[in-house]
Amino acid sequence: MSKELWKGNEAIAEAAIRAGCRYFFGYPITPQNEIPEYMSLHLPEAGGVFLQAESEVAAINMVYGAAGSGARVMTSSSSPGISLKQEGISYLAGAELPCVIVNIMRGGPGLGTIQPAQGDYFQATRGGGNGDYRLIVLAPSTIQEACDHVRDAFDIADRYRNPVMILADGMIGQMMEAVEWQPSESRTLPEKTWATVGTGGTRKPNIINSLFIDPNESERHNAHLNEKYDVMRAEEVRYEATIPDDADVLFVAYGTPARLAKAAIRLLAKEGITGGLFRPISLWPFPEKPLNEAASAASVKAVVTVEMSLGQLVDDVKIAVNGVKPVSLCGKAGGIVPTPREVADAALAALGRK
Amino acid sequence: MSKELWKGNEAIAEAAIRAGCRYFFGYPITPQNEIPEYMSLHLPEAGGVFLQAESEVAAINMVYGAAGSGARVMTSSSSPGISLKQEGISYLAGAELPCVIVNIMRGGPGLGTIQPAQGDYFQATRGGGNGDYRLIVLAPSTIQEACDHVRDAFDIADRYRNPVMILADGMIGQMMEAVEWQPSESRTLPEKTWATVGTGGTRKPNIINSLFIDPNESERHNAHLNEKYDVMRAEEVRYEATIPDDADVLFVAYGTPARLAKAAIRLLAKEGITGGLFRPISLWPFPEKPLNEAASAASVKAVVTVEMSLGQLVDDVKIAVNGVKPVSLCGKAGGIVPTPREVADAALAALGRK
Amino acid sequence: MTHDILISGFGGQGVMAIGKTLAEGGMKEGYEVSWLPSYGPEMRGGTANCSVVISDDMIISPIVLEPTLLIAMNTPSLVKFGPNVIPEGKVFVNSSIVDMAVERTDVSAYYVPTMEIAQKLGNPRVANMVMLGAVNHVTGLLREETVREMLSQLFTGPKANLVELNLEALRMGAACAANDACMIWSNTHEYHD
Amino acid sequence: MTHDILISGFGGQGVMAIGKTLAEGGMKEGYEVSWLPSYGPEMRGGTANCSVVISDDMIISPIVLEPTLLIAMNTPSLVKFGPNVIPEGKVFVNSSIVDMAVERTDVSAYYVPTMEIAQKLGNPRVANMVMLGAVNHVTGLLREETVREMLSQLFTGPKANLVELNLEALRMGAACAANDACMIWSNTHEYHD
Amino acid sequence: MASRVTFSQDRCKGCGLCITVCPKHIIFLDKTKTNKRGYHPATVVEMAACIGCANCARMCPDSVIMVERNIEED
Amino acid sequence: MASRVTFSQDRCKGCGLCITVCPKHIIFLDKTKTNKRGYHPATVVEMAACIGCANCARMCPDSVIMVERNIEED
Amino acid sequence: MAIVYQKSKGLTDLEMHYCPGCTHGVIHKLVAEALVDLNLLEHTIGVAPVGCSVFAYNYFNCDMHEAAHGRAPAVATGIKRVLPQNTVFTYQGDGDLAAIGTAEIIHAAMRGEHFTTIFVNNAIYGMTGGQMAPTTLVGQKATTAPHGRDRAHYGQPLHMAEIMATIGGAAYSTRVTVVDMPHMMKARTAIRKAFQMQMEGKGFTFVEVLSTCPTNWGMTPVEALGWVKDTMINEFPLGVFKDADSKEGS
Amino acid sequence: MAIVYQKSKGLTDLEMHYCPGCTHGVIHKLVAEALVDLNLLEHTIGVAPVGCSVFAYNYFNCDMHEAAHGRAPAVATGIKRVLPQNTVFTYQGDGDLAAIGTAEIIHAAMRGEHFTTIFVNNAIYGMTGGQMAPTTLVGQKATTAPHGRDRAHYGQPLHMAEIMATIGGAAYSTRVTVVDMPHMMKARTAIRKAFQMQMEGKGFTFVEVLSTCPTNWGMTPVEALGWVKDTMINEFPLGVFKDADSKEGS
Ligand SMILES: Cc1ncc(C[n+]2csc(CCOP(=O)(O)OP(=O)(O)O)c2C)c(N)n1
Ligand SMILES: Cc1ncc(C[n+]2csc(CCOP(=O)(O)OP(=O)(O)O)c2C)c(N)n1
Ligand code: SF4
Ligand code: SF4
Ligand code: SF4
Ligand code: SF4
Ligand code: SF4
Ligand code: SF4
Ligand SMILES: [Mg+2]
Ligand SMILES: [Mg+2]
Repeated sequence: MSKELWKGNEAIAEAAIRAGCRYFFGYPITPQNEIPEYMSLHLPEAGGVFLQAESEVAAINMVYGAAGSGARVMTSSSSPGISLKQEGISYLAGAELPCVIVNIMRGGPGLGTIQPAQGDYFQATRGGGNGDYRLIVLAPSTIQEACDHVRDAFDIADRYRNPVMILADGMIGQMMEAVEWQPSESRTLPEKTWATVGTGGTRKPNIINSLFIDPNESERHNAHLNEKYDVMRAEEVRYEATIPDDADVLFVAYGTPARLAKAAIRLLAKEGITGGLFRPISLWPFPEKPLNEAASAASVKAVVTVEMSLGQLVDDVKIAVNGVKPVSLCGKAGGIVPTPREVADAALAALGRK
Repeated sequence: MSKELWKGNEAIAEAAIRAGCRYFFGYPITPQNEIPEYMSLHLPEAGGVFLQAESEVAAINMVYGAAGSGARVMTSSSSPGISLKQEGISYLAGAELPCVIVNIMRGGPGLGTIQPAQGDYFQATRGGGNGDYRLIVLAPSTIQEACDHVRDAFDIADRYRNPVMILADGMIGQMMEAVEWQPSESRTLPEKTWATVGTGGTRKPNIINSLFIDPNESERHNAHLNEKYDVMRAEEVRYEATIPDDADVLFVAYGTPARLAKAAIRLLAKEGITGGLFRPISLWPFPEKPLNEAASAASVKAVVTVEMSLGQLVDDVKIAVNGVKPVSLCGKAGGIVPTPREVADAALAALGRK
Repeated sequence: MTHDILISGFGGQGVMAIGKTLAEGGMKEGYEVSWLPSYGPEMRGGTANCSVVISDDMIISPIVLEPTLLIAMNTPSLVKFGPNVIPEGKVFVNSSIVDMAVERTDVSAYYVPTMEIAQKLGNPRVANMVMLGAVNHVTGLLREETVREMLSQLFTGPKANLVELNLEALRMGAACAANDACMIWSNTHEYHD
Repeated sequence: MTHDILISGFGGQGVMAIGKTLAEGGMKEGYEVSWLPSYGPEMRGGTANCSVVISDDMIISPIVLEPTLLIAMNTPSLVKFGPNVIPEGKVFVNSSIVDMAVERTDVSAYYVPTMEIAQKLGNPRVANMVMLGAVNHVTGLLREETVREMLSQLFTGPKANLVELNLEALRMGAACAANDACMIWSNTHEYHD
Repeated sequence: MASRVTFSQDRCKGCGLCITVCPKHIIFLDKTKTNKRGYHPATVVEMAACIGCANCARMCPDSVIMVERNIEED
Repeated sequence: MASRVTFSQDRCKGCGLCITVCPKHIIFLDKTKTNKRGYHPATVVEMAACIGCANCARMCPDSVIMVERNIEED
Repeated sequence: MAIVYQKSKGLTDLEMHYCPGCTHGVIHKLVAEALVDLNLLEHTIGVAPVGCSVFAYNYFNCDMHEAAHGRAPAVATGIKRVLPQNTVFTYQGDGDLAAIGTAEIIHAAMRGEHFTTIFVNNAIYGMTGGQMAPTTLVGQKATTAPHGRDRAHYGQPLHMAEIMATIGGAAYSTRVTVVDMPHMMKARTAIRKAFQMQMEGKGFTFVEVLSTCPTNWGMTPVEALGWVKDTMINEFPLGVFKDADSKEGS
Repeated sequence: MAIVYQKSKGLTDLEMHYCPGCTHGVIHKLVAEALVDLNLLEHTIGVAPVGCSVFAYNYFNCDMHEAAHGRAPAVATGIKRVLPQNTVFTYQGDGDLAAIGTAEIIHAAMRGEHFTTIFVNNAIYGMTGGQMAPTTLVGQKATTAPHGRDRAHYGQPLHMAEIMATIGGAAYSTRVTVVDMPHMMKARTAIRKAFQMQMEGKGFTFVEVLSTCPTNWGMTPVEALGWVKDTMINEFPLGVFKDADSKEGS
């Protein structure tokens, strides 16, 4: 495999096509426009359909229709647009439809700014829509990883009949890096016998639905979903841990801030402090146990969460660390990327050295 | 003050009118329809304006317009409708506009069921919309309290220039209970010099806005919001704690489940077990410290979260308890209300007695 | 003392109104009260029901799953909720249209031909008041004065004459319940499948 | 070795393309590379810039805040980013339109009259290639072979003749940078306020 | 008998729409009956007069009615 | 001089829209100048010919142009 | 004896939950019968709305989606783009289609999506208890317009069939009703024509059906039929507003 | 010497961020001048959209709201219902108004909201980089329609001024342009009339203005004016489609 230079957004789109995605419904919004633009050119070449919807609301509901009819389908947007998709996402999860949703996050709240941010962590991991549902959320921190996540996302979605979200900050969408295209492992996936493609007169009608008016049925449905989520919790946890045995401080970060934490670790090394990095890759299911174990290591004196938001990831870190070590926050918002120095200083402060 | 029998939804509407709310924009959805219906009849009598919008999206944006022009304004909906309002709520928070939003929750995900549930806890407390913003979230567990919360909500909203959400399950909306109307304490509130009512040629234009395209400005704006949220964290925490000195188990619950926890405490008393109840009233800011202290009491062996959702409130409980005691969950979803027996059994299980 | 009351019937039989009158009356008598309707599309022509709790103590849950007192205004209601009544509980049956007896022996059953009695009073719409009278006789929750007060607030002006009619219905219901005969089921009404 | 390169100018000056060529070339030479554009409405007629990092180690952040090497294609770029260049850093100035000198003495400045040179080659659109040649001469990042390969992929068919033209521009830029004269600013171009 | 109209009376909601479209005015609600759902079901009082036009059946929102006709007489 | 046209040249974006509406064809982009924002600004080459119609000013999207006219001559 | 009319195979055997005399049931039958008669049922995917007809997915005997409120046209777009050979329809109420779903229906029409929309206009929100719809008549009472729709406050009803007719991608737009036999036969023809044109690839087809809501209008089912004929038709004239086949309106 | 024309007091002194020759700037001026000349500016609240004109709140010299994408008509409704005596307007692009905001504009018109909408139709999404709009012409290229808008795939452009004219609460609907002096003078008159009718309580007023986007059309500003005149006007005919004053369209 040779290396190619790809812009994040275009790489994501190309990865989707390579993963067999044949339908894309989207609406323009910065900083993710290259995804629909790439799709509009290349999806028809692959025999697929690109459609620009009249809104994000329409786009996610087109995804609902296409997914229900058995298609591999994707949509992408950025923060305010993802907010508008919340009802639709809740419906997709409720009706157990597989699809891939990409959020290239920008600063908020409201119209905010178009610069990169991570303010939608809560929305992604805890469901900005109504009810008890979960998305599998994958957070790449390089473009190579973004491609790999997209490739896997379609299979995971099909396996669980559940939407999968790729959550990346605008930096990942806008930058270019080298990519090596990895072939998909061919997972054997369940047949979509539930899809609506016409009964053909040979079976009972299939119904795509999230309504269970009888609360007992509704409770059963929720219990069923929850069992599925438990399987995901057991099988889909992903993370990267680079933690020396003598780490004084443990950084926790995903996406771009994880890269900056690595730079901060180098700065700290010069100052005689050893840092480690725990990088959750699946934000949901969150790698709760591995993080707890990492934080429990005797040498670790403090856990510092680095995020381009003002205290979102840190909630999951606190839940995982469960009081075994103090947890503090190095947060930025509004499109500003923290500098390695700021990150290092946050660690010094957490260690009481500043 | 004499007692009157009021249906929750109507009481909420009446309380809003008494609190000086003069504009209401809404859209029908069960189980909150009596709020707009009551408003349509009585708001014009009070010299106000009721308008049924074409959708929840339009309604929340009408609220944005009215609030920006200085009005006391409210909207209400139920779970899927609240999902659709997420972008608008993020804009309101971003532009710092005061308003009151009522969510009479039903079961989810998706269309779900119209029976009562609490599956929107995450959405309310952590922002289903994009970016780093917070709503003050008040959770009544009686109709009297619902009225009191609505009365206070408008003042709180004005004081902080921030949306306030009343989060109640469908049971609170649909049931009738006795209400005594309490007069408002007249808080002195800041003048709305920022409101757009026309410059009158005497001042510079006022601008209602959530866009800060320059990331430095955006960062400053977010820092400003965060400082405001810190004041709220310091001043707006509300909870009720009924915890005997010898409590073996501590229940944490809000809304209807808090009532059921009280019943469970009685059942447990018969079985020789002492239970206490910690009821967060402000779900955000969450009463983190008081709960930590309550859980730290020597007699308490286990903390049991009771919620009509499958593990949402429990996140905040875990963060607050911070590992000092084991935290477990008694959750129901989909419109089913847990029985006192189920709640009591969850406590027995947590205490290792079952 | 806590009454967990469930009232159930077809839409249009005044099920919600019986509940509200009980709850409001209870409140006026100084009790803690709650009222909770069933709601949803099943209302369309189907069965409607409401829960009323009247207690001298704080009310914990307004949902009545195991009633101490069931008012069954039609057959499906008795079939559906009869089994949930607590042992020693009371079941009031609208015997004008319910075509079956209460089979449980651990509860007390009262058969009230509400429609026939209302017919006698010349106004079929007071059937639910007849039922309320019967229930009130057995539970002793509301004083006639309290009911009169509520009715007077409800019926004013040209409708004021309805106050006495309703009170009469209440009394007739009470009288019916006072008569032991009402505890025996007899299939007097017309019902066809 | 890590080059943190910032390239800035008016929209339309080929700023993004210089960056992409550097990054892609760096990749082909076996380095780790990243490219990051500025984006947003400030692009409308305003200043555009991009960050390129080329390193023999893992790239941590693609954002270049403190460049080791700045390419200023217009005056506002030099004003805005000049002060951020690290001490000992290098500043390449498009002296065809930049009307000021680099005042800092702790950095090396190179003045490249890209437009005049491009004009000589008969095609003003290769001005950015001239700049790239100068930069490449100083950094030694890309081999001519690598650039030729990239150009051959870009220009095919009827446009194939552009490969040699661009290579010539690259060489002229390199030649310019090889001449010490390029390190002295002289106000030769026309600029009016 | 030329035609036969059959009602699934348990499914009838007593709405009376069928009555409005019967050209022979032979459909009535049977007030002497209450079906399981509490409605007085529709019925034909004089089957012999029925012309088998199926208006009633087409109009019935709940597909309560089946109409048959003697083909020979067609 | 009957009329005067003044350009805030720093604000001019060199779009040339003013040129299209001048009945006297006296507006040009000054290619010898580049303003702070990098544009060749518009200018009037023969002010005497100007009739003060203000077409140019009305058309300019950036309100670059002010037009004055000698009232006496009106 | 031969069967002249019986329950359509296009419907499942489930009893419908509609109120007595609600013409939703009648419209269901016409749709189901058209699909059976045109031999399309086995290849059809229907989309149910949020509204009283939310359970339509239980009644139509074909594959079905239940869409979010107002979004049926977007859902149908997703389906039809994946399955261009199949028959796709949406069944939507006036709150669903003419209020919250306005953008979705207009843009489906604009794109000329190859599906059919059955628009059940009963001038009210049935499901949620009689709130005002965009099609509520001026003066008509609703639970959120207790004194009747006030023109000064709420303007006049939206005429969807007419709006559809102005949009390029719409091949067929008509308004019919089912309140008596002659009207029902026209409605039947219109629905068939819509499906036929869909399968012929003509574009988007739209059939507005004036329907009753006895429950929320506060009328008996028979009175409700009368109100459609006497009052509602005056506001919403019946007819064909666009027909790509005949290239002229009515 | 007397000043014949200078920058309007209705605009702030800020330099606009629009691309060279973009007629957004011209339309801003006409709106600002109308508000000043009609003596309304001090009592006006404007609503800016999301689109290239998102920063309009910095340019108009009156109170302003910045609305979410497409929701300006809802925001304006909220404002006007609170301040019925004030002047309220929205300024919206074609993506904003004719795509994501379709429902909001149609319902504001239906209700006859007493505000004025200035609809800037440039047949493209300017702000986000030239994606297809609902008003993009068939065959016109866009970054999401790289081979040009395909009728079979996307249908034909939406004609908003015509749709508005079919809606009861709309008092005035017209389409104008600003690409040369005669057209601009008509546009000027139309905008004034719209504001006047608003203040007279006539209902909702709507002015569609054909505008240029040289940047995303890939033309010089002057070529862009020509394209409007030669091509765009053919698809979007100019004229008055509804006028409650004269009770007739054009
Ligand atoms: C997002 C959302 N908003 C509101 C509702 C509540 N809701 C259910 S049905 C309905 C209106 C239905 O009216 P209509 O479309 O006219 O159908 P009908 O019941 O009259 O047939 C509404 C508002 C919902 N389920 N989801
Ligand atoms: C909810 C949401 N979706 C999408 C966007 C991204 N966005 C910004 S402007 C715009 C389109 C603007 O086009 P138009 O309305 O035609 O205005 P123009 O720029 O052409 O003047 C879009 C899609 C957004 N900010 N918010
Ligand atoms: S088939 Fe015709 S004639 Fe016979 S009962 Fe029905 S409507 Fe009447
Ligand atoms: S139309 Fe059908 S449901 Fe109505 S009365 Fe006749 S048979 Fe019964
Ligand atoms: S005022 Fe008229 S004549 Fe004078 S320069 Fe301007 S357009 Fe030309
Ligand atoms: S129209 Fe204005 S901006 Fe354009 S060239 Fe003329 S003066 Fe300059
Ligand atoms: S509420 Fe109205 S529309 Fe709904 S089923 Fe009943 S009659 Fe029909
Ligand atoms: S992108 Fe187009 S619409 Fe936007 S400012 Fe530039 S020319 Fe105008
Ligand atoms: Mg309806
Ligand atoms: Mg546009």
